[in-house]
Amino acid sequence: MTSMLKILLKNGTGRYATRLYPAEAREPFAKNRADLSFDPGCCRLCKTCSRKCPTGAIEVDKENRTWKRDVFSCVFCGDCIEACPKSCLSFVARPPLPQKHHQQAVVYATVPERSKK
Amino acid sequence: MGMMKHLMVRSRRRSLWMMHFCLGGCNGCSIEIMAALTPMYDLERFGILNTGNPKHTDVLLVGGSVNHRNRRTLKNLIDQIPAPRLIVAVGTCALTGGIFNEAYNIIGGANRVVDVDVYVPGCPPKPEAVIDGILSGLDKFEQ
Amino acid sequence: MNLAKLWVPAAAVIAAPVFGGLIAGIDRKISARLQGRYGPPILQPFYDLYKLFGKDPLAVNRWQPFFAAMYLFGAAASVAWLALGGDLLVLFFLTTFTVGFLVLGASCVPSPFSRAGAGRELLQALVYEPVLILVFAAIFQQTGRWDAAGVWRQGGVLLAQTPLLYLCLFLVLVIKLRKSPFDFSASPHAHQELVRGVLTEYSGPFLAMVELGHWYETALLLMICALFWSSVPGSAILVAATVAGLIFVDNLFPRLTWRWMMARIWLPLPGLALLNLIWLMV
Amino acid sequence: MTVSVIPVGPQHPVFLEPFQLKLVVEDEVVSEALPRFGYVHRGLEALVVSKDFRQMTRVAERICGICSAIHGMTYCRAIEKLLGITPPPRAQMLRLVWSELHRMHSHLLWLGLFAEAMGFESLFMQIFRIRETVMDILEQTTGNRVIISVNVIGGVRRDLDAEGADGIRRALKKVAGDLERIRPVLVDDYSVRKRTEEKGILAKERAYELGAVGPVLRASGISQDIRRTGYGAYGELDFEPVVESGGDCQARCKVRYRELFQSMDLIRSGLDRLSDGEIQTKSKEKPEGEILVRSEQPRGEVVYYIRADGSKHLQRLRIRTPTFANMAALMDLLPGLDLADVPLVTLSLDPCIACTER
Repeated sequence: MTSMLKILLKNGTGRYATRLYPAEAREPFAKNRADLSFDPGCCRLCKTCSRKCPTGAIEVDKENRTWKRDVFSCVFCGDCIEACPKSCLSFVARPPLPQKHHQQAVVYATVPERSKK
Repeated sequence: MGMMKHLMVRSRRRSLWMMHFCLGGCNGCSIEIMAALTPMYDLERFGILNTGNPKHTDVLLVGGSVNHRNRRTLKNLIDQIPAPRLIVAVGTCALTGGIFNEAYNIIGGANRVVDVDVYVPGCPPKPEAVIDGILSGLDKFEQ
Repeated sequence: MNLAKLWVPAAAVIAAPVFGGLIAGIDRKISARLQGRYGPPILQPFYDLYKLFGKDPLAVNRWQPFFAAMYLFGAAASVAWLALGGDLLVLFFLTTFTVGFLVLGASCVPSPFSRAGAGRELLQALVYEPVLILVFAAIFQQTGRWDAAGVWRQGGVLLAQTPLLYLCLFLVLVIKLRKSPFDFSASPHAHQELVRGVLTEYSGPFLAMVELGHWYETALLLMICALFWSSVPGSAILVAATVAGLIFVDNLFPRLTWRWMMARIWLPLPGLALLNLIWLMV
Repeated sequence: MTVSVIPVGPQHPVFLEPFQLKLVVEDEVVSEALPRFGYVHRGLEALVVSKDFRQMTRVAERICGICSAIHGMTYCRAIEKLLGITPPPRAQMLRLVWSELHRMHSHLLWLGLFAEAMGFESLFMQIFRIRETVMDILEQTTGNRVIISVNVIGGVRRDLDAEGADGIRRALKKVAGDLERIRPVLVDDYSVRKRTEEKGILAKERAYELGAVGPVLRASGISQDIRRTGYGAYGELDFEPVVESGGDCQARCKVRYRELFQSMDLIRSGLDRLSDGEIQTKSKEKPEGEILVRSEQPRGEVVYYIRADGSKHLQRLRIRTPTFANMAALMDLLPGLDLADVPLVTLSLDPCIACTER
């Protein structure tokens, strides 16, 4: 009982441990696996990421030159990042925002045509 | 009359009793919801209390994917929550079924069974994201 | 009695829930700080209550709202009676009726959680009711008055002669306000084997009525505490110290079981109170 | 005397996960307990037909969020044995560090929930506050708090620099200090002892007969720890299993509390012996053959059985999780208990339904 009292008094007299989140956000750790970013500039549409993805969240369309990722299916494991031969994918430390509709879940990117050299 | 209504909206926004129900998932999301209640994040400063009783609930946090058995349980729980209520799907499994989507016993995300108001992506979402998710759904209480 | 006197109980009926709600808010804030958290705003219980009144009224059967209303009425009437300076013995019966309605409301529904909670609530009443009557007897013994107004006017520090009795009254408060070692019938926190015990099946406005009734009970018990030091500053100090004690006790103990309460508290508590009473008589 | 049936679950505030215990209660004493399962069943062992063996690593990690690192490690060890490769020593040691950190986070979670099952709100908050330090190091070194996803077939995917290792050491020092402060509350406090002592006693012989595993078995006085078989880097380190003899809730609490310190010792000596070098052995082969692999989870022994035929997909994956083994013990303990002790005793076995039902 006395030991618990000591703990309570220590908590009560000191500053609270709470991080007042929306007002006082902590800078996320640099190596966080919170979200993916995709650089369409270097993509060769090889479909490796789509094949390696354990949840089938990535779809690559060669004809329309689009790359899309379903954020709601993604489990942020990073297999696609390791697999990408051109290193077009990388982790972002900030998590994706909550959404109100299922339709907003998909991230599209159009891969630009490149000159043949 | 206008003031009473204004006060009601304010009270609804400031007092959210929550319940979390973990369906078929890895349990990681419910750990993070528990973590969000504790000193470092402290959901209680938004008036969010963990009641664990559907009849007292305003916010239902659903984690995990729906299977053929817990579908009925989820529907049953939601029928017991008096309106107005907010339903937040937490984590990839509750959004689409995630990595288990192709498993034989999985129907899909929570939106297959109930009308979800806010989707919080992440596997599992960090407590900060859970807070964001609940706060971004508060507009529902304006009407 | 003239009608002009009626404004005192009327004011008490309005002020008591404000007081009870504030106590609940302060309790939650200080508890949070003791646990190292930031905690909710002090006005949080009022937001909760107002919100509950705005929820869909879902009653299990038609008796449930009736018993909730009767509980609220009983608690408010007890406060009004005490504010009127009424007889303490009548007050005792009023409080007993109030608890009875809570128990009836909890056992008129088919939920096993609610029913088990009702059973435990009755056991708690069995523990604290004898102490309450001994407290009133001691007040009579010391002041020669059964009516609260007379006791208050008599003045004096009753606490000086009745420390053991006050300790018992404090334990009654811990049981009545559902603080931690004795929160078996309904816990303000979740994580209880009976979910929320007697409150499990109430929802929306009916839960709000029960909450409001609980605030009246809080105010009533603290008013009885105030009788032990009948001067305005003295009773304020006494009530503040009692509330602080309650908050600490709530955070210092895990929930014990009702079997433990029956084994360790049921007889010693009135025994202690009786000891004090005998000491007063000698 | 009234007989009533109390359905605890599938949604109940005491249990994080949906499973149902139908308790036949006479005068608040349990006379019969009937468990009902299936609320979490996903059928993920059958996912081997649609996901290849590398993708299955991610599935194995998500069997259970509390022991995810150890599930992932066990799966990877099984596949590595089939492929005939050994991860480099540095990777083995890093796996040990991360799985022990995971064990710490699991045990702290358990201690917190145990406190809450007693209705000890303030102790629950205090323990979860300590736990956040562990979660922060996990996030800092691996990028995520719960599912850390560091294991890949052939090693680990993230390296730990000197700064990260120092961060872990500093955090462990802080955790050790904070834990010392709550020790008297968990062990000596009168009211806590009243709730935990001699509640749900599992005798030594009975525990052995029912095939209990992990901390439950060790709390009943049997010294068994799969880590002692020396898999991975555990063979390089020297430690003794934590054993208590009481067999009651208090003993289980003590075992887990002491295991926290054991894990800290293992992490410290693991970090000291961290050798330089590669962290991954690559292999292009496909697994072939049959294998049985055991590991020690926070909850006890987990067994993986894998059969593969040399193609991209495995033929069979079968997992025996510790909670499944402990369920028999739970059903043995519940009859005769006071209703108020049911949550406490159930939680003292640390049931992980997500593991059990998969």
